Amino acid sequence: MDINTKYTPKTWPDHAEQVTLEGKNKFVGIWIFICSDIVLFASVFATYLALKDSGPSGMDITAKELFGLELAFVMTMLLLTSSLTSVYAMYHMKNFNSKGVLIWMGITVLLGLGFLGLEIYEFYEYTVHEGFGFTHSAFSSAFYLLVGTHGLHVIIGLIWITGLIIRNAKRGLNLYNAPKFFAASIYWHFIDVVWVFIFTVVYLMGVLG
Amino acid sequence: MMKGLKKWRLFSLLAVMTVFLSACGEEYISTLRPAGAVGKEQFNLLLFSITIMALVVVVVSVLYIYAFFKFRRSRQGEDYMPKQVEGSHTLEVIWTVIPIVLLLILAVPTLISTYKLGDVAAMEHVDEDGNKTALTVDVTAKLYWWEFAYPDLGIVTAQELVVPTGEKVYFNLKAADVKHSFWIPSVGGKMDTNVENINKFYLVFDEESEGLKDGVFYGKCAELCGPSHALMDFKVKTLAPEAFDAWVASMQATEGQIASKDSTDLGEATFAASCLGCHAVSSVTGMPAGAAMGPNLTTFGDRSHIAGFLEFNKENLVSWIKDPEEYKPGNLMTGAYKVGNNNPDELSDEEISALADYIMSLSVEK
Amino acid sequence: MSSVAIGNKKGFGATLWDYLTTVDHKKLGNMYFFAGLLFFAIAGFEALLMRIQLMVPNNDFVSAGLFNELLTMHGTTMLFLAATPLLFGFMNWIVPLQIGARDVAFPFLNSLGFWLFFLGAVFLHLSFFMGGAPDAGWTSYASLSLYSPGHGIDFYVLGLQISGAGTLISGINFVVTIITMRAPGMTFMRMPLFTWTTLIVGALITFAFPPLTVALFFMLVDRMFGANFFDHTMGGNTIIYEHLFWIFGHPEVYILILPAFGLFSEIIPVFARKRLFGYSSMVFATILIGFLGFMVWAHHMFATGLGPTANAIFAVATMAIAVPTGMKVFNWILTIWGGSIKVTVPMIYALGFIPSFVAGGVTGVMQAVAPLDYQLHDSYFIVAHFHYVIVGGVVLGIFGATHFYWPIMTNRVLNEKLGFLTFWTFFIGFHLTFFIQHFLGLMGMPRRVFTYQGDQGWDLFNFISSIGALLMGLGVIFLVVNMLLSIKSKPLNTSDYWGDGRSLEWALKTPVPFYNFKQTPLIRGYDPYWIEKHEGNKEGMTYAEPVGDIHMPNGSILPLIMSIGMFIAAFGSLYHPDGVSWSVPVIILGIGITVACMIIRSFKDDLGFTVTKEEIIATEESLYGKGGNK
Amino acid sequence: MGHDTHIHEKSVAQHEFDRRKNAVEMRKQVVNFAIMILFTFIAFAVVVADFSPYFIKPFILLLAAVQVVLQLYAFMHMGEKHASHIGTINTFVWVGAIIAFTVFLCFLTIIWW
Ligand code: HEA
Ligand code: HEA
Ligand code: HEC
Ligand code: CUA
Ligand SMILES: [Cu+2]
Repeated sequence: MDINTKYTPKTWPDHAEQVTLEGKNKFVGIWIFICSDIVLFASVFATYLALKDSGPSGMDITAKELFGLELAFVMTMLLLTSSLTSVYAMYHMKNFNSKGVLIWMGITVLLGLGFLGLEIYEFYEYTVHEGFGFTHSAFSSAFYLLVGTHGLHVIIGLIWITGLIIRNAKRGLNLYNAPKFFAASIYWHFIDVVWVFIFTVVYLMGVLG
Repeated sequence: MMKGLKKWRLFSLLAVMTVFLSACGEEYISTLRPAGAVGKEQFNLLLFSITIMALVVVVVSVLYIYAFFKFRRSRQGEDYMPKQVEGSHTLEVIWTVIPIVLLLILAVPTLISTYKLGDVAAMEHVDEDGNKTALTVDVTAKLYWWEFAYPDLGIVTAQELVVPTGEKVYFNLKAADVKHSFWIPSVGGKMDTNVENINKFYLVFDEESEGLKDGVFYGKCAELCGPSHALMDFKVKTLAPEAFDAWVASMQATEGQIASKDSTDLGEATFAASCLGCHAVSSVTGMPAGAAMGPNLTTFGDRSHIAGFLEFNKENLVSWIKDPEEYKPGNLMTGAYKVGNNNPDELSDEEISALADYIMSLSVEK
Repeated sequence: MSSVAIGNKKGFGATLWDYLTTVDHKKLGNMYFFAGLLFFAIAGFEALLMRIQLMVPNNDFVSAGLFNELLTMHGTTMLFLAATPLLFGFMNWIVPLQIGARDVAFPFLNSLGFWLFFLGAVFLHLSFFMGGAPDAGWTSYASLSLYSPGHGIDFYVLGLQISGAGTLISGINFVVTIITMRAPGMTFMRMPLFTWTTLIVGALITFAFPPLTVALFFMLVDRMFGANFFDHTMGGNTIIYEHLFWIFGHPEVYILILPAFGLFSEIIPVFARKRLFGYSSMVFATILIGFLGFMVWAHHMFATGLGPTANAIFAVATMAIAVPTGMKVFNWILTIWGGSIKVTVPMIYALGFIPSFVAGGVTGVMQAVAPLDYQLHDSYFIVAHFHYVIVGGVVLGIFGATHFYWPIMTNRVLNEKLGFLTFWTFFIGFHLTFFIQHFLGLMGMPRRVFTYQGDQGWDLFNFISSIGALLMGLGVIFLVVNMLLSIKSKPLNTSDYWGDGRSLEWALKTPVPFYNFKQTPLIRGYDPYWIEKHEGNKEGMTYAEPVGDIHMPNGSILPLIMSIGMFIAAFGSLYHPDGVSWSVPVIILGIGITVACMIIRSFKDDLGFTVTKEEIIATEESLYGKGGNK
Repeated sequence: MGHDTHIHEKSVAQHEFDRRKNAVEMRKQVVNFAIMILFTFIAFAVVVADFSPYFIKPFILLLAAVQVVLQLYAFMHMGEKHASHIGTINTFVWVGAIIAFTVFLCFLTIIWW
């Protein structure tokens, strides 16, 4: 594959991200990685459920009292929307519109940053104002580790996508970077998938008690 | 006819296996010479499964040795080109179905026994007066020693479990520091003592331990728990029900027994000064199970071993008190007091000798 | 870039640099193999020390604390740092050849995987010199490992975390390679069994390592950053650790045994000169074993007190695994049935494997009988079981495959006489060591004891067992001598060394050029090379393309530097609980190095290089003389 | 590796057709997105509305499951037949999901006290 080949919208192949062997490898590779991440999150989730509300004798903070829904709702909306914007980016990639890819990826990053900001704010509130720090109890450790692992994925995703944007801002689309954008977008969707479970299991079911 | 023959083979195999296996090991520690209903049931499962497994191994080996000798290249000729067969559905089905059948046969007693041995409902049964009908022992495993409390009898002992024969004895198992596992090989299988919950199970002791080599069954810690895991042994004394009741009565009678600082006995006085903080000399302590810092020494004179594994004599006891670390690395008695002949706050040789005499005299049986 | 420097001798510095930067699957295969061998010797040596200590009752050859360290390091090293890398060595070497690929899917990650594994392993072993090795057993159960003072457990957690990341990366890499890079015509159902087992093992690694990562990470934050996952006074629960560990741990044992099954499935047909019997059922059984492997973890926890329902379910699920395994055993026997068996060194390993493994497998089924396992658990019976399956299965597989693939890997051959001598010493030693341990267990001897009192009826058997272990050590020494002698011997420059090769790798002439096949072969059926041979194809293979330019990946030093970054970060967090001021900066520095490498990597397009047709022809001639590979 | 890409110029008609196809597909994605948002709303709403937990818990879990399947098959293209090796990928994902689910279920039922 030649990185210098210049494409036009007309010569740009369908499924540009998968026409080269490297592209196929990236595509399959990111999926297998996601499979392993599924089990990773399952383990952390299972631990969270086992340790929910448990702490030293006399612990007074429970999920029911701790969690609010407003913030979780806003965060969910931000992340869901960012999923859609990255689909838009992929749409523009299909049409060989590299500007569109960059812009929509950029919006995705902004939404992701918003999500991350709210998450940090939430952690700050819990730690400082509620006295619910990481070492407070088994429950707090499990909570921060579960949500934090997701947050870490968000951070990695943001760095990755930002890197791609900076790196490819000037060179347009080609068969070398198309798979990279595509893999990053799949990864980003996966982050959203995990969040769907987090808001359901941690926040919604937490509020139910 | 065929069936009869097979059965006959199975039984003779079983018989040979029984004879062979039960010749193995010492009576007071071997799982192959079970001395209680639970152990017997597990031994029977062992025989049963080992028979099936022997059958499998024999069949595989015969097939394989036959194939190997028959189809050597030296016999087939250097240029012989075997037929390249792909497989055979009939054979596939046979060697899928037969193992499944064997495993189903094995699964039935497995399931029955699992539920049977896991059934501790009787622990909660009470008679008309509200007294528990079954004997329960609270076992607390601690770094390298065992505490046995009898909550319904109000007594505590350590290192040597005393139980009556002929009835189900129920156990509440718990660890005070790290995880251990409670195992009396010749009486029945083990169960872990966890730190966060209480495990329950039962054992049955059918034989009196009187006639055994040291007069006791051997118990082991079966979960790695630190440097002295290998030495975290305990002993089990099984008594006929009347003897057990007598033992309980004399244990209960030690209520209020205490070592006094003002005693004329140097051993007792030293003990009261240096040791009483951790070691009780009364079996009725009123402490919650697992709270004691060191083994209860009320029955020390009746022990067969020191610290669970050392031969019981004064020499060993003196050396133990002088330097427990030497015997059980990492134990929690080390460093709790000072040994030496210089300062008044150090235990001198004379004091230690007196101490040894004193604690060896503690007994409920003599 | 396209250096055709093969043939002309390189200086030491250049060779070293080559190995530090290589992404070639064959060189990485060598590196995995020799690193694995090194750790096998270390761990085996630790085993010998343990056996010497246990030779007689009340021995004081090693202290209690040291024994626990040896025990832990023996188990950990053998499983993670010896057996796994040795198998990875074969996977790296053979799988791309078997499927006709030029390299693996992600050569850069392949190298990263190796370096992470290796530096994690080195980190773990540094513990011996830096205040004590881990001492809570290879399982490192939470209550004891939280209690354990010093840094031993921290070394364990961090070392395994790093090398585990390497293993995970390599596992995913193999999966992708096998999915996307098979030569034209190589459908899934034409893949050789070793490739199949590698695929399934890759999947097992993909699914099993995350729970280990999570468990170790919980342990890490508990010990180093004050979290409370396993501290029961703070609401934590140590049983979670046990579950997570075994959700990983049980698949791990199949990660070890499945490749060995694959290797034997390659060896047996060659020396029986007969197609593998029941290929499709072998594939099916492999998949089934892999899948069921995830449903049985609690059989290691029968004595934990999960209650009869859990024990019953897991007991039955465990027994089920005997069925697919049995299918495999019978298929192997039926492969030699009606064949023409030549007893070579690889074959004798295969022949020794069958009864040994079956004996180990059936004791596994006995342990699956939950009520019986209350007696067997944590006794020497378990030690006997798993050494029977591991040594009798995995180690015999590795040794057999070493002899089998040595001609491809080194272009030399191992001495046959010495090979047989190795086999018999090791094999007899193995049965002597471990058969008798079944009885020790039944006679009430717990495992993981640093000593035992005399007169419990165990003295003689322990003595015999230790003698056996010494014999095994002798066997290993013979093997090492054989390898050293062989390296000095004359190159073979041949193909199909054993004469009855069936799968693709035997079509290649040795030494294998760095691009493997100069033309991608066309696969026309199962056992492609056998097919071509028996249709009288003089070319060796039918090819899918004319000789043309070959595109190959560039080497890179970055994987090594990235791994060093993780290594440095690990030191920072190791000393974090000591409250030293430099710990956090060092963590940041280490991670910074790694991230910087990633940024460099992503900001420099790595397009690989092209080997032109002329260069290929020149290489072939320098390797095989005029005419090249014919 | 490598020489598997040659440049192929589409006809105008083909090009126009592909663009339209992409646009239609994108509209479908927007609909999918709307459904997800709707589901999220419903999930939050039933919790806020304080129905019986016996109803809410399974219900919101179901909503979550549907959302996830939508994400996987719509946004992440798991349903696209011509994507490379998608069958194998599907197998892997579902096996992963089954394993994850088993772990989950066991922790919630038989192995926990
Ligand atoms: C390569 C490694 C390997 C392999 C392949 C196996 C295979 C099996 N193992 Fe083993 N096992 C270990 C490595 C391995 N194990 C290790 C390391 C431990 C200890 C960990 C620790 O605590 O440190 C362990 C512990 C262990 C335990 C826990 C014991 C305890 O601690 O209490 C159990 C319990 O069920 C078990 C069962 C099995 C079973 C049923 C199989 C089956 O897969 C075996 C199947 C094979 C056969 C059965 C033989 C061939 C079949 C036939 C010929 C068909 C006919 C057979 C029948 C009808 C029976 N193993
Ligand atoms: C791959 C796995 C594997 C392998 C191959 C082995 C191989 C061996 N193992 Fe090990 N073993 C385990 C995995 C393995 N083991 C595990 C997981 C445990 C449990 C740990 C725990 O409880 O936490 C264990 C525990 C264990 C115990 C139980 C300890 C205890 O519970 O107290 C014993 C005791 O006999 C033992 C012995 C041996 C012996 C004698 C060998 C022999 O086969 C070793 C043969 C090899 C050699 C002897 C090497 C010889 C090399 C040299 C002498 C140097 C050569 C010189 C040069 C290269 C120049 N092992
Ligand atoms: C820190 C509290 C502590 C103090 C003080 C202490 N011990 Fe101990 N002792 C222990 C513990 C803990 C053990 C169990 C050690 C083991 O087996 O690991 C023990 C064990 C023993 C045993 C063996 C018990 C048995 O049942 O076999 C004897 C005897 C003993 N101590 C005597 C003494 C004497 C005498 C003194 C005073 C000089 C003393 N101890 C002071 C904690 C203490
Ligand atoms: Cu207590 Cu081992
Ligand atoms: Cu297992």
